[in-house]
Amino acid sequence: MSKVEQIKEISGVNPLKCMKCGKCSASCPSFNEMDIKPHQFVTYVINDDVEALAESKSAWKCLSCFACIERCPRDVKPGKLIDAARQILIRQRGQEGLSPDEIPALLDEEMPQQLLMSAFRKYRR
Amino acid sequence: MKYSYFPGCTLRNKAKDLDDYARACAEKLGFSLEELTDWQCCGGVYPLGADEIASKLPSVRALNAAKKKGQDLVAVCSACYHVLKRVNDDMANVADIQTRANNYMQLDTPYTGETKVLHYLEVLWDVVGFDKLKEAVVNPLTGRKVGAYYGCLLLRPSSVMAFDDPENPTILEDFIRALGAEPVMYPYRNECCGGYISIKEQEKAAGLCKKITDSAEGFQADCLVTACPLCKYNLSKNSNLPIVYFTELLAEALGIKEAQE
Amino acid sequence: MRKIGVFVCHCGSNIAATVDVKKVVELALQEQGVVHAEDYPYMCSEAGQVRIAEAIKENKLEGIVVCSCSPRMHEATFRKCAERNGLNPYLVEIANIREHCSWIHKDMAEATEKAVILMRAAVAKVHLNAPLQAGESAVTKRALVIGGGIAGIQTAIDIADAGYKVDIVEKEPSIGGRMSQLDKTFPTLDCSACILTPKMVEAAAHENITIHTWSEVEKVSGFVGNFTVDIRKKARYVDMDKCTGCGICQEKCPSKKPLNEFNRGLNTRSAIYTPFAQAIPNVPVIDANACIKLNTGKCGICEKFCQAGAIDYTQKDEIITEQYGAIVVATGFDTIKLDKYGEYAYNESKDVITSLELERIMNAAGPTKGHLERLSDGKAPKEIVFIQCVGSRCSDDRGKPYCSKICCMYTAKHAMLIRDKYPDTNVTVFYIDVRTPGKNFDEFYRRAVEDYGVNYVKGQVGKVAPQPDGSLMVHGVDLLENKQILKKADMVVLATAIEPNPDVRKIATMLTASIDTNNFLTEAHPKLRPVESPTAGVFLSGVCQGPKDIPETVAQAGAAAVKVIGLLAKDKLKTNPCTAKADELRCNGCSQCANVCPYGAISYETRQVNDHGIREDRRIAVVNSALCQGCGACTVTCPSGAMDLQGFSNRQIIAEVDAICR
Amino acid sequence: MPVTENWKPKIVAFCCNWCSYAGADLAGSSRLAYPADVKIIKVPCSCRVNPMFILRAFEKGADGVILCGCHPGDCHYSTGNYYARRRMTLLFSMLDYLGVEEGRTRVEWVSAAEGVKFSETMNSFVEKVRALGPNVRLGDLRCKN
Repeated sequence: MSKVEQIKEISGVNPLKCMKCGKCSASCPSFNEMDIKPHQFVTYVINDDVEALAESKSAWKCLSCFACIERCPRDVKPGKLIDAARQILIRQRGQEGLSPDEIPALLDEEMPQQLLMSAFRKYRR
Repeated sequence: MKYSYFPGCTLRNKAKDLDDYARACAEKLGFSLEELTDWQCCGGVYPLGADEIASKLPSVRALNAAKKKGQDLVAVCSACYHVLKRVNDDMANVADIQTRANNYMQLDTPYTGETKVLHYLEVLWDVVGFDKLKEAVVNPLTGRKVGAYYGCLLLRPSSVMAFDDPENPTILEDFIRALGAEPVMYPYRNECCGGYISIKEQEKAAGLCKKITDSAEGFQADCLVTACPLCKYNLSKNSNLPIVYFTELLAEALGIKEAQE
Repeated sequence: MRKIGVFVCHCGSNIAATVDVKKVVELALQEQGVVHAEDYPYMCSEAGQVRIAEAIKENKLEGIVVCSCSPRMHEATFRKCAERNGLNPYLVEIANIREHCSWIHKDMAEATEKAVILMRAAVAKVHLNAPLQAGESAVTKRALVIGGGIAGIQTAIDIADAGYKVDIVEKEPSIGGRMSQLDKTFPTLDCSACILTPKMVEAAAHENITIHTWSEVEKVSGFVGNFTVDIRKKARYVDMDKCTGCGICQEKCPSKKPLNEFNRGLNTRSAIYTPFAQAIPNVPVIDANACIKLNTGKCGICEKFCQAGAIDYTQKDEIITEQYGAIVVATGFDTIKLDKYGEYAYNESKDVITSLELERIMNAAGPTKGHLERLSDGKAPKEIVFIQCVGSRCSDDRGKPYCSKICCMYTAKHAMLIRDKYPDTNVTVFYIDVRTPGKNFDEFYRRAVEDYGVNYVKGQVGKVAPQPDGSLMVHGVDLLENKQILKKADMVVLATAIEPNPDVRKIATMLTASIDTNNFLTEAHPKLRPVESPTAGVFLSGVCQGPKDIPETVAQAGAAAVKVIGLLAKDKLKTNPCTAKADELRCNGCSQCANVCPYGAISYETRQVNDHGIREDRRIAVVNSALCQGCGACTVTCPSGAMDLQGFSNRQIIAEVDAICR
Repeated sequence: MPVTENWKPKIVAFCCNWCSYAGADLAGSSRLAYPADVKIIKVPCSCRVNPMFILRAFEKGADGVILCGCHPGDCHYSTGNYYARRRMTLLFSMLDYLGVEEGRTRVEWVSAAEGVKFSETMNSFVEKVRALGPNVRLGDLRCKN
């Protein structure tokens, strides 16, 4: 299965439903940190441009706040596509977004367990 | 009324307040939370991928345990509530996940989403009733201007969460009003605080939190209430505005907080 | 054994590419009674029909089967062809091998096999078809138009000008509809009232037009040419004949709380009111919910001040019954509710408004007397943001899947008018696409951009956030610059999707006219019969059929009128001969058929019958073929199997079943 | 009858002229495929379908029979589909009693605008009948060659 097919399968999203209105990008709190913007992400999947998606930082910038999923008028769910791309990255060894050695330096006194759990889920297998 | 209770990892230590007050207030309001005996962490985030089964199993176990007890399952933490409710929806409506999860679990009878997942606030709203809650208040928070901070996880995606209007929710405002305080409406109460990103990108989270707290302060809020330990952590770290758990506010109004202190 | 001819159409390649037509012909010739079979590229063409004609004559055919497109498309064509050539038109059957076969199957062997079976079923049926004669029914030379907006008014005027009587039924106190609420019209910017009012006056003054305002259609029965309609004339509490329209009652009325519907609820009106100054008729109505006198018995101020003595608190709703030959639906549209679009803060901020509300604000008779001001604080907005496609083009459950069609143009109009009148006000339009197909439409939009400096941004808005200082923070995106935009605005205008008037569902049900999933009325054919409903005698005018602007609405209104005139010009209509018929030997007069008949077409008479030599008087069901519409409910209900439906008899349907299961 | 791999069910679909037949036409013009096993018989209204027709179809070897009409409230003749619904409820319970599986019969409301629904309905119905295999209950031996 091609990477794009995998992304479609994991996300369960049909990117062809997109009408390119940009409401996802207008709603995205991480827009400025993303090199490939949410609405572009959909187009990249349509165009089968996996290399660009793999090199992009965007997969690590999505906060899973679901604002794009909530507001998308076409039920495209860009957030699910981005998360699927992230899944494909972390399923390849050496591609994780966080290594265990980094963690001690990041901890602080008040940090809730929930943050560590969530971060592990988002950054690693 | 007895409910199965899923406290979640954070409520066991860093957010002990959230948990203690929730239980104490429940007793005072006439319902009780029976903690599931061997719950496992929900994972903090809902696994979005259609093929992620293993990471959904802890939630399925909790849901099935509640089903066996014949009770609704209550969570206080927004993230636990979010994950449990969405996994439950998958188990009820997504045939592939349902089959594969049940294959793993090897239960006597398959679990197909029978348990009702409730947030503590929903119990207050639907079962206790905010009018009854108002009557139970001994220490009304008169004069306090409280902003509700919903964040993402309680509300979105509304098609599954069905918690409140995803853009203009009112349940926390009604709750604040029932406690005698004045709710402060501000537009960013459902915008993201940054969530897990704060582990690696503090500045990013700081920017998002500032937008939220500035807006709340602009509308004259004295403090914000939240149901999520991670939201509380992010917001507190990046603002001087007091951020409190909704259960703490509840305990204060019910006169439990002083008693415990 | 009847002599049957089978004609297999290629429909170009539509059928022949998937169905082996030669094979169908070959196997048709093996069917009982089939003496002739042939295929041809276009059976419906002149040349195709000539072949049918020749075959009928040469082979003395007593029935024909055409294997072609849906009978909804060309059954009438082939029936006429048969009739011209001396064959009763009801001895024609269509096997639908296009829509039901070649278009949905890919495998040729499979499609051919199915086509053959459909052909066999049609052959089996046509052997049993009876030659039927269409009856005749008279046409009531009067039309009903439901809805008194520009669509209804134009249709009524056109029918009336042709010399036929027309009644308009309008549920509001005045005719005029949505167009009367508009300030200016695109692309010419002429004032809406200035071009509409003369039409309203013309309709009111026309000797052939009767207008029932404050009235609703209550019940419809009958059929094409002969509809009977009950109209509820709601109590107005004002005598239409006595009232002079002086307006003093409205001035003096102490109940001033009700929201003014005409101004989209942006201000209030009195309990006795005419919706707008140019209302027709210029006779007020009393809002019974708000009237102090009607609710408490006290007050009576309007009566006291009315010099004409026109106020009548004792009026009751009245039902009138009228006969019509044709009915035109012109029920128009409303904007969708925005409760599900919380991100735009429509319910949270008074300064977030719909475009229709902006029309009222811009209108001199509106809540702000035509001054562009914020409804929250009365200040003049300096920064206005328009958001397009709010609720249009959505595939989620919040909005509508269709394009509302008018929004791009009216937004350009609003933007241009604002920039013209208030040059220091900035206007930004967030759009997905700008759709301007129409005469002088794109030129109009370009003028907004080039001459008036309206800032068009390709992208959508994710959120409108009311700020502590009363402004609105618009969180949008510019897709061409690929950056998020934060724009502080004083007013946000939402190009809200339009939807058919919610009442249309009720009306369509009464008329048994079909309606689509978006509540738009369905046309008899989407291209070739766009102003007719599939229900004979029911016609469509304006937005009830689909989104339209004013010129299109007026054009369609005229087209609907032409169709009505064509119907009313006939003295007699051919009736459907596929009606029910009772076998007098089997009928036992039990009345069960009459109980299920929706048309009251079945009555009973006592008649002498000859039952195998025994003569006796029996009570027997008789079907009035002018009233029977041929549904067949009675045929299944009949316990003795006496009732049968001509054209769809038990034997015919069983023959089809047998052929399919063979 | 042994189920062979090439076995194809015989399915009769009664469609009312105003809604469902038009819905089937729309499925066709939208090129929405469904199995060729389905053969449509046009009736003016779903209420024209005599339970006898359905028994006849099973007797003659049909493996499934589906009746499609206008949505409740939308019947061209106002009330026909209500009669059809009541009659079919009775008939289907009797067929069930006779051992004709529930999945072999179905009533579905399909409007003229629901080409997608028509196609989806036929696909799911055929799938169900295929899973049930050939109908052996009411087949009249006299009808076999």
